[in-house]
Amino acid sequence: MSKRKSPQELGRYLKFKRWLAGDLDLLEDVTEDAVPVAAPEIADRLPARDSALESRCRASEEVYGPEVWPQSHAPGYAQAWRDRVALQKGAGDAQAVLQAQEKSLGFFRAVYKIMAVLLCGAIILVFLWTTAFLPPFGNPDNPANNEVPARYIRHGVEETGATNFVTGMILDYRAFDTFGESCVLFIASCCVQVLLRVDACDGKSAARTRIQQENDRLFEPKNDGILQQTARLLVPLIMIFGVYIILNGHLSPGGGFSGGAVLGSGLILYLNTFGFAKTERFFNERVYRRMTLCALTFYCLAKSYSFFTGANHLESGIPLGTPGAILSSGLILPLNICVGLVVMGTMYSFYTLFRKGGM
Amino acid sequence: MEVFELLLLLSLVVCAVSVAVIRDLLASIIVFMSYSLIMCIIWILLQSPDLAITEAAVGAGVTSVLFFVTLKKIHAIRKEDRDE
Amino acid sequence: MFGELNLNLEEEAAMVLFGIGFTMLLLHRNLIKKILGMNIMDTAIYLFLAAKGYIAGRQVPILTDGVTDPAAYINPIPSGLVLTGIVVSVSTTALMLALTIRLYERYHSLDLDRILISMKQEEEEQL
Amino acid sequence: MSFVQNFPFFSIILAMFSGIVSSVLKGKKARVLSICAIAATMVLSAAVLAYCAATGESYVYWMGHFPAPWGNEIRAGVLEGLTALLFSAIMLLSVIGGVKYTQTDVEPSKQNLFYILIDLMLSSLLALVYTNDLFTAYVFVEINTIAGCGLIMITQTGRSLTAAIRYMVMSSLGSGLFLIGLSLLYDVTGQLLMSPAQEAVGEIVESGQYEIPLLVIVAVVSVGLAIKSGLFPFHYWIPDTYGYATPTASAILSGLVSKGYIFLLIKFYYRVLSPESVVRSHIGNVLFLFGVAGMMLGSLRAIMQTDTRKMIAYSSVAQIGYIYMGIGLGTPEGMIAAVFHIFSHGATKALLFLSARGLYRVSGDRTDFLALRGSGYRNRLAGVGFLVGSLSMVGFPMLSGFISKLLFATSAMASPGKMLTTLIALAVSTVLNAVYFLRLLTGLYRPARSGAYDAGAGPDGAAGERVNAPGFRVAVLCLIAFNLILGLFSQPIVRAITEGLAMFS
Repeated sequence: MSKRKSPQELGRYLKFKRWLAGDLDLLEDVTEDAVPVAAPEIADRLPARDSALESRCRASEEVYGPEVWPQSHAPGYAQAWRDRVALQKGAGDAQAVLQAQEKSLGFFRAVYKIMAVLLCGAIILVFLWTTAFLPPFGNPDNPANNEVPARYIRHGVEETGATNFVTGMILDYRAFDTFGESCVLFIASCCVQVLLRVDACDGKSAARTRIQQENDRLFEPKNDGILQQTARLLVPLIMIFGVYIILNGHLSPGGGFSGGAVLGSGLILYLNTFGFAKTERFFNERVYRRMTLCALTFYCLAKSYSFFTGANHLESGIPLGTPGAILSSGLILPLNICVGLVVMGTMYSFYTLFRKGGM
Repeated sequence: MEVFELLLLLSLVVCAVSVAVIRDLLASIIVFMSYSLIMCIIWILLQSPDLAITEAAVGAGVTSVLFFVTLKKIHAIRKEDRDE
Repeated sequence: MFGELNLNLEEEAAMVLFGIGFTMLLLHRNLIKKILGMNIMDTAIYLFLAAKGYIAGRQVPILTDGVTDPAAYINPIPSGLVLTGIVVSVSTTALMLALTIRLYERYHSLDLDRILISMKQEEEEQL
Repeated sequence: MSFVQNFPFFSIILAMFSGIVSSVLKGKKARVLSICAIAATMVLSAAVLAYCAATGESYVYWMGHFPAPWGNEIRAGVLEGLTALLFSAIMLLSVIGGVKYTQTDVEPSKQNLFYILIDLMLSSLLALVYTNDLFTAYVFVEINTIAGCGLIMITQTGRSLTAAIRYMVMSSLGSGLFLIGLSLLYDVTGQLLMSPAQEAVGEIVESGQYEIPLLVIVAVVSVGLAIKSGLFPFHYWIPDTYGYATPTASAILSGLVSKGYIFLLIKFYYRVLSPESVVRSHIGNVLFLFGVAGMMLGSLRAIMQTDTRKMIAYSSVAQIGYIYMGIGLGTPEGMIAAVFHIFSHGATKALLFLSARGLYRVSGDRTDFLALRGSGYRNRLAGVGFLVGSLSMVGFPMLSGFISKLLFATSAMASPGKMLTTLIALAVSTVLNAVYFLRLLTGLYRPARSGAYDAGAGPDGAAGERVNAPGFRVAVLCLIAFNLILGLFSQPIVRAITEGLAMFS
């Protein structure tokens, strides 16, 4: 059961995986595999391999690109590495093997490239072919322009009170979808909390807390004057814009989701300029949790009431108001505010969880 | 107008292809941001301002911020490895 | 047969983008690129839907001057669907990015295959 | 309108609401709330089933003030009620049975998040079962996917994190295909609700106008949902995903989540297209082929494993293959067999995953066959549970697996073109199942070679019975009983499925 894979096997496995996923820059890995296989005596003459360092180098290569990696972090090791590759290339046996491997790799690469392009091309062709048979673009007689949108437009204002037909549709006619969508956001934020929230209640996570906080110093603002002045000017504007979008969701383009995202970005800007200490004075985890709970509970109860009355053919008794006024359209305005709060909190919590694993 | 639309759609495809082939992650995220903004303009041309506003706030704004913070986090982890 | 083909740029661009995004999500080995590919794929579908809702020469679906004639506005349904879809895709993106951070913390790589290989090695060392 | 008709809606909202409230509760309270909510859902679904069976017809329920083509709708009938009942029962038993393991596997401060995921998973499954609206189905498919991902990675080990990212990648591909299928369908029919869409599709088929788009839609939606449920060529994420999660999560993922997508696919075939047009599009033949291939290759891979977790997970691949084979037969009998197998496999897999974990516990948390040797004596209840589950998988008479194999065989008789293939596939796969399950079973009841493995036994040493928490005992016993009921009294259930499928169209 615990049979360890030999280097050769691992190499083959590696190559196969690469082939499956199609790596395009495998050269240095090939030489790495080739060392123990082809020229053990050469490998013996070199400094011991430092696998941890290698993995770090590889990691930086992924982030920064291949050119910078060794020189910047580990010049000595990089030199040794280069020597090893050079030595190996000098050795006759090793080179033959290397060439063979490169050749086979070249084959794999070509196969992969062809596969990717073929797949992409096949999908595109199939769908292009399909679109060619679809109803024409921009034609008012298409099947999609039937009695459904006609009613949304003709009776939308009197039935929902919203002058923005899209808002009226998603928050009244098809409100169940939208409720599901808020739940998608809620559950995604729960999953991100599972992954990234750091709770200092046992030893293992205490160590992670320390690491996270050290990391976070990199993000903390350095009291940048220009940034702070700009933010003083921009943050109120962004916030007011966000609130405007939410409150006018039933009258003009926008609504809870877009407004909430704008508010969330405003908060993120404030956080990045002035730091956690100031932000936590008015927005911390407790506020966030309560806000989300209240907003979602209200949403859930209000919509349940509306669904229940609708299905049992009862009057909902919620006044719709004058179309066009801010205080109109029944439940749509409060629901938009709820959604806006949830989205704002969720976006902000995503950001802080990503940054330091907690709010 | 037609030419403008054609240009926008072409740049959309160019952006998507370059997101796929650019090796530098930061650059590809920035290209993706511009992809979202072009998409916004197209949606305005298609008479859907609701979508444009949401895409500008969510797609080009929050999603990109999340990508950036992820990248920064990854750099931080890497730096820590180096210091140890 | 080809005479009645309907050629429209928006729809075709959407399909091309869908293909690119799908291939990136399936075959790119870098996790961040995969997630970008997923976003491209989703926006492509939304572009397709938005193009399907458009009707030539009509207005934004917001009541103007009290006109409630369906012939004055474009179809509001695709817009509503896309709004829902955008939120769904931002949630999925956040979740996948969080997973990426955790995987990078643990395996110091963004390459899914390298992650799988180092996971297997780690387990074999444990046994 | 009778009050009972509100129950499907109540059960969805109840599960969702308990998830929302759990976000501020501590782990223990969240668990109690979650168990109560699932139990309440079960009762409500039973009432719906009884109501529909009594009236003999299905009904639609407006989600709002507007009727069919304008507002959202859900729909309940005998099959929906039955599925909701069985799903919530299996979920309840898996949650109760895995309580102890959840406590050890999940970080203490994140227990409540686990139960939020369970609650929302339940609500999304119910919504998928009841929905009469395609776009609602898409939204809840996404909730299901994200909750599933959360359940996989809740243990936060390296293995589960990689499994989660692979699962997310494959699921996003599936969702993308499903969504583009919906968009195309909306474009050619102009409807999002299932009943008006069906009429529109009927007209289109008659006029023969959008033949090619319709074919692409059927293909794309089927492939999307097949990817998400892990049909054979797209199955590579399954073993890690199912094998390495906490037992409650494994049972739910393997028993219910993939079945939810299959149920949606069946609903799509019956409620949006008509079964005849599916047969005509030949997509059924493709599903049949892949189903048969999945049965064979899944079983073969399971034979090659030496790790119990992976073996059970690969056997899931094979069982999903059975279900798609039934769908692919393209006859009503095949569909009945497939639906019955959804239930039977859900119950059996939950039992297997739970009792397997009980066996690992007395074997020092090792999972390979060698370590499990003799563990049937060390933990008798888990041993019996595993025995019953394995025998049911193999198709031992009196157990649920036997009935589903019988149904598959009889339905094969009705479709002459595929009869031989189906029968041979069934026979070969039964033999293969027997090989790998019996190999493990004989190991379980063979004394361990030396005292080495006893030393690694659970905290109570060899005192097997005391190792099991009361919840675990109740759950395993109930699941065994459940298997026996499905096996012995299958007639009413098969009749209900037949009736329910008839109500679909």
